[in-house]
Amino acid sequence: MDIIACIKRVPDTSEADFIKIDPAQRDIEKDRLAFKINNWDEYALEAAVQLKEKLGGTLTAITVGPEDWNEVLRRALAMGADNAIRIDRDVSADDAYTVAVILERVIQRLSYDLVLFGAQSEDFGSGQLGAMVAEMLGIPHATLVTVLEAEEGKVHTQRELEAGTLQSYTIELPALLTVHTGINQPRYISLRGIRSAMQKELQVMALDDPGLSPETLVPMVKLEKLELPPKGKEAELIAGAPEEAAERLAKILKDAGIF
Amino acid sequence: MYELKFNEDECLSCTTQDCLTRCQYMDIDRDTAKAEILKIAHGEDSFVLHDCVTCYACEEYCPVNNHPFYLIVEKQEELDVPPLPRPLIRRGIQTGIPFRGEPDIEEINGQALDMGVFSDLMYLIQGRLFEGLPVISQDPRKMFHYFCQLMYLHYGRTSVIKERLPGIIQTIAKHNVTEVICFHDECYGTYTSYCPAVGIDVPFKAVHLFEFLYNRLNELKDDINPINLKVAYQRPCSSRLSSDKHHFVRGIFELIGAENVEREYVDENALCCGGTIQGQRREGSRKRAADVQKRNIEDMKNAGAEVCVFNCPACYTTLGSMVAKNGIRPVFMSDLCRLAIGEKPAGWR
Amino acid sequence: MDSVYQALVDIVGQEHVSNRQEELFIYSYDLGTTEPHRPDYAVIPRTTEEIQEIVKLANKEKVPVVPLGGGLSLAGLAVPFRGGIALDLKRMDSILEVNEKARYAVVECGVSQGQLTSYLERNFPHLTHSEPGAPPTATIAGNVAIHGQGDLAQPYGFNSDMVNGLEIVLPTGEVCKFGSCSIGSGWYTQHPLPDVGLFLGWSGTTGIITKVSIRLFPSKKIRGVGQFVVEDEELVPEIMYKLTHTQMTEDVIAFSQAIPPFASGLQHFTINIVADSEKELEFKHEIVWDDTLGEYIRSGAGGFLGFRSGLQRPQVSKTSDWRKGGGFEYVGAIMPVETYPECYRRGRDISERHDIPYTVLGRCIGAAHAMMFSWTYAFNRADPETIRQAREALHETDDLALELHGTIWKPGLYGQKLVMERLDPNTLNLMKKIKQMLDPNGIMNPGNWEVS
Amino acid sequence: MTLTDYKYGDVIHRCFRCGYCKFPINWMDVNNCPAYARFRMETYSCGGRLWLTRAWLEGEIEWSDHLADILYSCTACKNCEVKCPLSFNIDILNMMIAAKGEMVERGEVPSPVKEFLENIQRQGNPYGTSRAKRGEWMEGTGIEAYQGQEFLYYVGCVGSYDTRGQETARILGKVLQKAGVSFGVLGNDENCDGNEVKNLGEETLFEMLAEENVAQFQGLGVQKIVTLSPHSYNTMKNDYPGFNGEFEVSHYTQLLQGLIRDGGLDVSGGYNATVTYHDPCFLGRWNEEYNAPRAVLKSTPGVQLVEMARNKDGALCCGGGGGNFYIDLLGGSADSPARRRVREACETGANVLAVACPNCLTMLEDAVKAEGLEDKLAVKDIAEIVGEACGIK
Repeated sequence: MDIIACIKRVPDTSEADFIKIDPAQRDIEKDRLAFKINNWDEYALEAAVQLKEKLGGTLTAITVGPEDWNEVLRRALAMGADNAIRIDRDVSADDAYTVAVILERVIQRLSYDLVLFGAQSEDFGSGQLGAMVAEMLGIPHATLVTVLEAEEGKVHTQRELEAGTLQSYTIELPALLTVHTGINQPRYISLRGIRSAMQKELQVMALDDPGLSPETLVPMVKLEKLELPPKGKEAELIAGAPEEAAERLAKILKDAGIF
Repeated sequence: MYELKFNEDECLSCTTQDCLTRCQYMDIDRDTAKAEILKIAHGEDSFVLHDCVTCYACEEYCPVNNHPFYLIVEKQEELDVPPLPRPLIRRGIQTGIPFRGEPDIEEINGQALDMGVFSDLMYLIQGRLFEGLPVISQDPRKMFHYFCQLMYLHYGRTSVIKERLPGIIQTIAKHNVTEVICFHDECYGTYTSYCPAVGIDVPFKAVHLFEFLYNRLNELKDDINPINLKVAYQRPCSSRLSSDKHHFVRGIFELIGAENVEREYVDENALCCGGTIQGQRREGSRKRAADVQKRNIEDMKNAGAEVCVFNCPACYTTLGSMVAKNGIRPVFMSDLCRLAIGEKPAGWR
Repeated sequence: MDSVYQALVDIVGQEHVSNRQEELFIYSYDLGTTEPHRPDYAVIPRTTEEIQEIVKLANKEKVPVVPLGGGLSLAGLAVPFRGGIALDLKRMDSILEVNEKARYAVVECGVSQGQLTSYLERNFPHLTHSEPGAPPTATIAGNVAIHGQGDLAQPYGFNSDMVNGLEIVLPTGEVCKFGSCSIGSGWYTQHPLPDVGLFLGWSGTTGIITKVSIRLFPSKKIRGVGQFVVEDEELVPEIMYKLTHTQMTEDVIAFSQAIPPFASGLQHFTINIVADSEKELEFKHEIVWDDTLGEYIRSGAGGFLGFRSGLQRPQVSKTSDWRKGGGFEYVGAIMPVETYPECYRRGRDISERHDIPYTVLGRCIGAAHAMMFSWTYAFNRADPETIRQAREALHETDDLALELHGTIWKPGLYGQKLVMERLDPNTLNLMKKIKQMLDPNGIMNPGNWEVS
Repeated sequence: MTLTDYKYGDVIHRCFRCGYCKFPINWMDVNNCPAYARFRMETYSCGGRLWLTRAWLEGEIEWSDHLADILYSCTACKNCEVKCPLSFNIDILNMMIAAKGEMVERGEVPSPVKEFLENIQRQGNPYGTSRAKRGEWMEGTGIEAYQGQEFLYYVGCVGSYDTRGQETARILGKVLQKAGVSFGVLGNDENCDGNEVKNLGEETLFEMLAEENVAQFQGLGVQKIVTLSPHSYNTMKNDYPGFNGEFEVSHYTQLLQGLIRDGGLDVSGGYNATVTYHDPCFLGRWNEEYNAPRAVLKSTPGVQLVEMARNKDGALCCGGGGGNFYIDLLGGSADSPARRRVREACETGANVLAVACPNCLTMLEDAVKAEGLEDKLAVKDIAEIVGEACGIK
């Protein structure tokens, strides 16, 4: 089975107090941040690697981004991807549609049975990209997949809905799935693994390789402004002896109608 | 084969008969001494062969270096007067058999310290005194390839020494060592006294550990802080084979500021640790050994010794805990020296 | 869901049951040459009540129960031959009582030898118990259950002779007490009530010991070991006889081994002597070394190797490294002391035929009433051929022990079969009836002492 | 990897499982292996882990989450190595680390271990908190950045990020200031020391950290290092020389011992308490420094030092080694080593449990809360005790 996994690089924003909006109000300040692979994409990659280990075939990892995004591809190679492709473009101002157009162009030239995306991204979180690409490619898709098993020509999947409801589908290949966290336990990539992935070849495409030009890429939505939420009322630090503090907390919760 | 160089005429013309008259364990007058040593030389039985505690001291007492002790041991074997019971002799002889493979030979091309059969005492040769010194026989599994064999003098078995020693010397020589500093002075005595006495070639120069320590301490003189301890030295039997090096004991004590206590059983009058005596075949050996040990320790105590300094690991094993029980701290000479240069002795207890 | 597993979880809690491959793997192995068999569950109970519940469950579900303490028998006595529950008792580790004046200790079944030793040293330095040569992780209860012996065997006999009382969970789940404790009179004696001693020597097939009262003995201030050596093995029985006559020794052992070379072909004795003062010690030295053994020294047949104060527990586990292979097993047999020379010679033959450096040892029990003689065979865990050799040698040695009119101690399955073949038919029949009565479902450590 | 490729393939079978590895100072019980004390299944003993590792490499058992948890429950406390009577004991911990290393290379580690290592890769600390916050602990202390002072004060991850660790790091800084020690810190430029990374089997990452740290220290001209954590002390003293990093490394208790002895630090303010001292593994068993912390305590007026039954090389690990202060495979039970340890400390009658390691500090303080012993026992770092004795609040 030939699999394609599309992945992206995101800032590690686990500390909210570290996020600052840049002066142009289109992006956050990134110079003090560390970067990593998008959380959902890691699960997608792991799912792809597990399928490959079980069924054979190839795994190609693709990303659209500038040069420092190579690091997520190295990671994919270390995890077990055979090929890695980066389409060189600064995507900071792109919407999901724009990126979908690029990916569709690249993917349709490759041979594949299954395309995997993370269900959404940690930074912009639109959750649209996989579905758009599937539509453009004209193949069936399922989103928020939490169980994935494959056999000849088809995959069995489960989607997780609100309140833990599960939907099961069998989908004919080729198909595209967006993968939810919890589908697996992504493996650890050792530094040695990453270092040996540095030796592997990484294909970089210019936009015109698949016959695109910046002019043809017109976003459907345009970001107007990025801002931090207004500061809420100040938090109350409950002081005092444990008994008093507990009483106070109970009262707050009661008053708020929580119980 | 190898033959002991013993000259009967020297004994005939000897006026002191110090070899036997000065013996600490047998009461022998001069006439008897002469008669008995000649009997022994002629291959006749003598009570001396039976009563000898094999303390090596007569090698030192003999004014003309005629090897009375080596002679006694040779004759004990020849006349089948074993000083020890048979199983102890067999056990001893078997102890020296290497059984854990061949040693790795590392070429030294110079000076080296030879641990002999005391590879498990490597902790005693740490610190600045021994810094940079190559060491042979470091592996306890291989140490019997470096066993000088002289212990068999206590067993009445010079034949074993003569049989095995040339091979041992060869092994050491393979390291290409020019100067062998002997960790144990029994090795030193082997190469400088026994080998010449029986005509075994030694292709290297043996160096006494105390001479080495003395010289090193002189090099480190500026770092020495006087230890100001009252020490008694437990002189081992093997040191009787290198009495010319015995003065280094005092030399070292002076350098490190140790007070060598005035005592009866000192220098030529030193007492055996008793380790060999207690197992001897003769009636009352266990008590005899206990008595020697008691007198020795009482003497140290009376002299006010705070520390008992050891040269020989066997003495240490036999007497160490006994002196400790009597409030005297047992310590190896090298460790005492380390104390003086501000290092922590490894075996201090 | 596995209902037995769930029931076990309900009894002891999730963390104290496992049916995962890791625990099943570990509890399938003995440390000796016995082939492994996987249990279905590993369980680590904390209380007698939990054990009762487990046993009742096992009866209901017809699942075997295999109790183990330190798991150090080496004879495969805790290998779950028919699967079931491996019941690791080491969490039952309380020392319940030390009665100083009546000199006994009551301990739970998981208390280790070392734990009691250390406890006594810290709290009752003038009391001691008979420590077996096993690693100190071996348990008191496991040791008495197999009729073990320790370093007080010479004056006081088998450790199982030192039992003052027992608490047992029967194979059907009831708790029984034996000895004075059974009438609520304290744990000071096993006698004189009607003899229902059905639990020692049965290798856990008649019940699970949960508590044991063990006798303690005076511990003198000075305890040390002297060594004596002879060349002629024929002298060993008479020396043991003479030494026991002195009544001044605590442990008398003779041994011989191929490696290190000094010990080869010689018979070494280690003789423990204890005293409260130097005066007492010297008196005993005189009696033992000078008066009793002096004749051998003077004739040149025996040699005194000195005496050292302080008892060092033998580190038996080092035996496992003789072949750099992590394994050894021995046949221990209770033998007449007079058979020592032949035990030594024939044992040496067996070892040499199987290409294993020989190691034999005889520990005097009582006033030379018998000795525990052991033939030890080291093997390399990573080399199946050496395991096979050792197993063969062990089987031959089991045969030898019986041929020399000995009784195999804690026999494995092979030895049990040999013993049962020779056992008085009426006795064998009684054993069968007892087992059927106590353990109607045959759940207790099946495979062991199975009378056909 | 098969057994033949495994570095210890020719020795791992030599463990007999006699159980000496479980002993404390003598044979008083079999609970001095923290993982075994916690779980009491033979699988969790050192011998059990060695046998399982061999079985895994031989293909007798499969890798599983449980197997990974068992191996990673080893805290690298070195009790086994010190107690094992056999000649290969020097390698038994290495055997464990090499087995973890194999899991790391296969990517099959428990998820908290993955998190731990990825956080270090990304942020240079196990918590995943930003590198840019590493120096926050020192705000307002007046502690200088390192620029050629006599000592580099290396704080480490726990001292830099853990609230309780930060308090200790600050107090130690103030104590050093008070004693007039010339020292500086690296602040945000400090990186993980790698000690736990090594013990978790991530050898390459450890090498990278060691190389980077050595290069950084050398670039700054560092010659002497004093560490807050025994973990840092251990790796800098014993591992860094292998990366050409020869520094004079001391643990802060060693430095304080000298300062107090030579009169450089006035502790006459005293500290009135009955104190028992918990030996951290990486100061004690790993480096045999049992004396300095005790000497510091003894020279503090008012301190009455009492020993727990398990002390020095028989001390029970707090359960925080081998990354377990973060990955926490040993928590959650009254049998957790930290809780066993604080109960033992209480039995001595001490009202203060002194530690010399920020990992132990957090582990044991949490355990005191879990055991409900807050009224009886306070956990204090020796730096805090000395701090109080020399008048620092």
